[in-house]
Amino acid sequence: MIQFTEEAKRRYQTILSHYPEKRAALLPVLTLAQREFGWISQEVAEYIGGLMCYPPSDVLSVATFYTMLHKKPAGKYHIDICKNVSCWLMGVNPCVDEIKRQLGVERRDVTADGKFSWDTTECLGSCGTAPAMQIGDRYYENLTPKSVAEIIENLRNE
Amino acid sequence: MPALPGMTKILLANIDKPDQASITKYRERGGYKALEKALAMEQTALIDEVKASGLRGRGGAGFPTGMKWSFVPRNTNKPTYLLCNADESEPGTFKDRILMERDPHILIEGMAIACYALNCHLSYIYIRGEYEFVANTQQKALDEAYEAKILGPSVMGKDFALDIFVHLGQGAYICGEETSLIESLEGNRGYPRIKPPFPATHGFLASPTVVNNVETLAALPWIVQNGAAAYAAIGTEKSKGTKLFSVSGHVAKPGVYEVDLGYPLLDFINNEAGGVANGRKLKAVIPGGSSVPVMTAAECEGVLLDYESLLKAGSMLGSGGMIVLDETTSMPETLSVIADFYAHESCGQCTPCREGTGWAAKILKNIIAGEGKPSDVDLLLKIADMMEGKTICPLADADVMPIRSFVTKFRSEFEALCKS
Amino acid sequence: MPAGFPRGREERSFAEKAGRDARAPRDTMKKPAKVINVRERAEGESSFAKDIFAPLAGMRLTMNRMVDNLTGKVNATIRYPEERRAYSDRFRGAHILTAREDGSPRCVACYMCATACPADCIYIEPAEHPDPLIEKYPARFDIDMLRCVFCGFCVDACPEEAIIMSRETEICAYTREETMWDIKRLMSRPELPEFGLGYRPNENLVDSTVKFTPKHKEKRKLAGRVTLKEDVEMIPHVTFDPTKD
Amino acid sequence: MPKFTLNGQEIEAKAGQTIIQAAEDHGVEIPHYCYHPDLPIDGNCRMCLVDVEKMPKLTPACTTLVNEGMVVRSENERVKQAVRGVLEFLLINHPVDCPVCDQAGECRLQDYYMVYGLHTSEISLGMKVRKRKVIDLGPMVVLDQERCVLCSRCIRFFDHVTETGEMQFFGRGDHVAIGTFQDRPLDNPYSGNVVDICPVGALTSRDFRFKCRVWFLHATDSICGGCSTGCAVRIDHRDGAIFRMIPRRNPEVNRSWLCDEGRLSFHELNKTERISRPLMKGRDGVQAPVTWEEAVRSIDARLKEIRAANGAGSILGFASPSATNEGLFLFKRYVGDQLGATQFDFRVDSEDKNVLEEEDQILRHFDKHPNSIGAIKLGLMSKELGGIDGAIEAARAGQIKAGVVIYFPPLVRRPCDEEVEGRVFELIDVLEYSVVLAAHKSEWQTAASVVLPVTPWSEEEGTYTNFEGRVQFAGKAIDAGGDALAVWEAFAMLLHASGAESPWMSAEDVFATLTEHVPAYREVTLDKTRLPGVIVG
Repeated sequence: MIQFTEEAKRRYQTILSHYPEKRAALLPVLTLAQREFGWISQEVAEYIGGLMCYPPSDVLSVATFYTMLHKKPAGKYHIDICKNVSCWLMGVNPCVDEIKRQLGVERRDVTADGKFSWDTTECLGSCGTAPAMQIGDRYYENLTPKSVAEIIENLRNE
Repeated sequence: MPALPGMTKILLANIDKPDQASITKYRERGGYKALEKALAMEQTALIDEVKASGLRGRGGAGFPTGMKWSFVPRNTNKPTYLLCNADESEPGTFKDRILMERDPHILIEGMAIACYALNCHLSYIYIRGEYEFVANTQQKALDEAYEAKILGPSVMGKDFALDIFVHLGQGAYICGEETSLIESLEGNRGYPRIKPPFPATHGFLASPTVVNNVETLAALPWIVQNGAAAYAAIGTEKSKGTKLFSVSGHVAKPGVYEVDLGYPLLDFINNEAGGVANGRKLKAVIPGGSSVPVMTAAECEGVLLDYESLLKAGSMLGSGGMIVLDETTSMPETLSVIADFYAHESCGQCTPCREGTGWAAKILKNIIAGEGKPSDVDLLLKIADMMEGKTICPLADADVMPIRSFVTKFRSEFEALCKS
Repeated sequence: MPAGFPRGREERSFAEKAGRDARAPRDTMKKPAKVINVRERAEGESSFAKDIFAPLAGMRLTMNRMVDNLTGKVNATIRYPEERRAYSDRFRGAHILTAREDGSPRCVACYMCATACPADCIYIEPAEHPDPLIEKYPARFDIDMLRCVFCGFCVDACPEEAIIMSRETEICAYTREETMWDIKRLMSRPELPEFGLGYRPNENLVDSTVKFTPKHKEKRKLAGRVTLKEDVEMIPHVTFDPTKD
Repeated sequence: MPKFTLNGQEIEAKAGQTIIQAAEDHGVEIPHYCYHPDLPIDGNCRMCLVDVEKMPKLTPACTTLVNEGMVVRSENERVKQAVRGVLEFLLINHPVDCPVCDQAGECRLQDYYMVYGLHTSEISLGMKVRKRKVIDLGPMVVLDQERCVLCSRCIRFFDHVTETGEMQFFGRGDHVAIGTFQDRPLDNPYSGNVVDICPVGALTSRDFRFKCRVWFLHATDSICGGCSTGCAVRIDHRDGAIFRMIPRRNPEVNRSWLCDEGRLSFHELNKTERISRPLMKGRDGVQAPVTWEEAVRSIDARLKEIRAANGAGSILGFASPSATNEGLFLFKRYVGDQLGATQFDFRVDSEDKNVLEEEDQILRHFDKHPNSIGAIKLGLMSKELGGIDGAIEAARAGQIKAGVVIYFPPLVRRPCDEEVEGRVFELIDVLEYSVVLAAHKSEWQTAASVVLPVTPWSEEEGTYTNFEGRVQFAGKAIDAGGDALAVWEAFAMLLHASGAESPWMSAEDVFATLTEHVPAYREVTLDKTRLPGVIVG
């Protein structure tokens, strides 16, 4: 049976305090849960449902609506690379191929060492500095296949 | 960003100054003066001021802000909410990000003014999940503001309580639509609501709610400070004030620029944005984010950057996310990328959008793969007709506009692909 | 009265009753009829030579026929049952239930045939199929061949090409029970090579899956002999692959 | 009362009505999937788009309130075009597997396609979005995600009617699918309703699955015999066999719903063997088949003997709260008026107490007999006896010698039924002479002097009076096998045998006589007992 850590429980309480109604806190709580457990498994959905007194189907339904909540395990570093207009115009496809070559897994799959997973995403809002990708809460912009390789290399060695 | 002569700097005035994000520097440069002034004013007077300024929603729809505010019923027993729409997901748009990243306090000040005008004591900034780092900057700024007693139980010592919280989205373009944003904020799937009832009366938790774009709110301090007349003096007679344009694609100097509304489109591309990159020729421009009709180079001639002029030219100002396409670009592929985006972001609530966006995207994929039938080109237009104006929210229409404009204006390219 | 509905008798004009065009001018009716005297004409045309040779001309045809028959140039009768007439490709004989590639019936027990059947001679008992993509199959599918009127409606109604017809006509049995054909009987048809396929609206689909190959060259071609490959008893078809997504 | 124009005709709508409701009231059907009269409005299917003057876009009729002077068109070319478009969208990813779909024949997709669509599909098979098929959701429901049009009726049902929220949307865009968490079974006493409200073949009944194609079925309007709520139902039957029971809409009783127990209650009728012929104990004390005439004549004679010997007070009339009002009325007529008996009751359990007790807030009542109130109103509950136990006591004490007993076991079985039947057996056993009217062979009849085969619910027409005193008419769906007669027929024969006039040719006649003689029913006519029924004082 999974559980929030004490720290997370405290965080959960503060989140609740921000909203006039409990339901409104569901999305932030799911975000917190993802940070805690890595991804929103059915187990997690059930736990959150129990915590907030909503049916698990309800929680999972919300989770499946938002693309940033992973519905399957993700790597320690999850790479989201933008494939939208501006990034595509500035040549993102070679970078995507480079990522695939570097990690050797298809999108949404996790590398053997569990360190990486990647996915293409829609506009990240850095069209001016396209192509761009996001790892964790960090943006990497003006990508080239070369820079992509370097970034992944650095993360590997961390 | 380089400040260019002849253009009023309202939002980006201090954007490049060193650590503008800190409250001390922000105050040194005249920050929170407007809020003080506003708090001294009558709430209704404040709304009239905004009305007089002719400020229009900068999120895309361009609805007059003052009017939007005046719809909010006064003295109801329900609380009023102000929601700041920072769910900036329109492809080609990244203006709000710059503001929140570099000058977060201008937004806080703007929100505080709006909240005071609307007599609202609880407000949220709905920031898209990808902008987590931006949200952190914004949060830091908020904490500073709380420390400085600018937010909290009494705003700047006045008897007016205000709390502002940051709410992170988790990746859904549709949540940029106001009712969908409200649903999402309530912790549901981001399904747009059917209007009426409008958010102004039944919004967040069925209470009166105003949803404003970051850029709109950020313009408020200047308006309050320098007066509506000064703001109205800028721009054209229907489109007043300045607008942020975020230029991307095949231009030499992509980035965010602030220009007076009514600035010539081509001059803007050629001068401010440094012209088309690598000396190539201009093929087309998507002036206001991916969901507005594309304009051919010829159509851009003599078009001004304001709501009316662009509408007359068959396109829209939208969110000001300008995407420039040079001669080498393949229009079918560009459209396919755009269509994929809408298929991916359709919420799936109502039928025409759910099925139509996906179908169109698949057909375009086929065409690009060279497996398209000649009839597919017309089928695309048919799907566009079937989708348009039949849905709850404008997302389907946002998909229809590029499809129709691309296919009609660059039909030969599509047909060429279909033949092979 | 709906449009196009014939008017009642009493409403018809005299001219119409007489089968004439009511709008035709009167004088065309007044025209005197031309009188032909047949006797005169016959006398004019006849001659002695004609009277002599006409019968001989007749005899010639008879003789030719006799010679042809004696030499076996044409044979009006055939040696049934060793030989059979060629029935039309759309002949409606005994039914065939077609099969999937794995040999299971292609029928999904949708009851369309039973619904269309005017003789009410089809009895179906559906069951749950383990494969969710097939979902439903007939646990029982009986046709009462004595009740069947061979109208072919079942074939028309079938959305799956699961039931088609053969050219088989000889459905004879010693007991009534034998004339109740069940799935097995309807699907595996050793006598099919003898008769060949009959009515099947979607011919190209069905035929594309069947091979017609003569067993061996016969010296004298028997009339209307259709031979199927001996092992072709059931008509396979390819199921749609759902994994393509 | 706003007036508005619909397709050129002036229509008066009720205040607060939407266009679709007003149109429905005036017989204009606007195509729809997500709209349902008993569910909150969602407006997601976009089928009900109509053309309203002074509105730039087409607007959904299910969400738009009728305004005074509104001019609405639901049949012009613009609307038809839109509806055709939406329909085509709904069908592009539909697996058109009607041959194996139980909904075929009553499917909204099929219906509207024949009216509006008739287009040739332009999507290539490879493009179709595939989803999961044949997902088992418990004892009542089978889910097929591919056939779903995502109208969210089922989701709204579980959210707002049962308020359990088992079903939800999952995913986004054209991959949205409905389902339960981890395919958990719907363990919910009302889950069967989602099968009815599903406009397409996405949710089909586990019980009815593959049993019969719907176009072979004949429908009979009836009232559920499962409990004292008296939900309006439609019995679908073919060749003398009931295949399914689905609710009819009665806004004043069951809205559009029916509980699963009631839905499956008809199976109870075929679980045990029927009594095909009247049985009578010979001198050897063995029950042997006789004709109705013989049976009736000897019953009447025997009862009269007993009355002569020990007075009318020694005859007990024990009714069944599952019999129709007509049956009970003639029962009272014969045993009471004709034989002069005073001892009546029907309580095998504490029906009179829990007839009003709700098992849940939605439909079900604890009293599993459809006509307890009817029995009470006909004066079949005597204070001094106080139920079957009192009757047994009286019989033991020898005050009661003979009894006429009707008993139908409840269609919705309860654990206590075994024991109840034990009591009935005891009563019959202690009686010196007992006439039993029953439908099914069972242990408790073995001691009876005479057993008369009568028809149970669904095999005779008549009226039932539900917990709130609402009289409702239930039709006859199928014929009873053997010599079984309706209860009222049996007593009509007995009355005839005992010399009283019995002019009744049908349950209708009996009901007419009933309304004359029972004050409570004076105002009621048979037409009034059809939907929504009429409440009697």
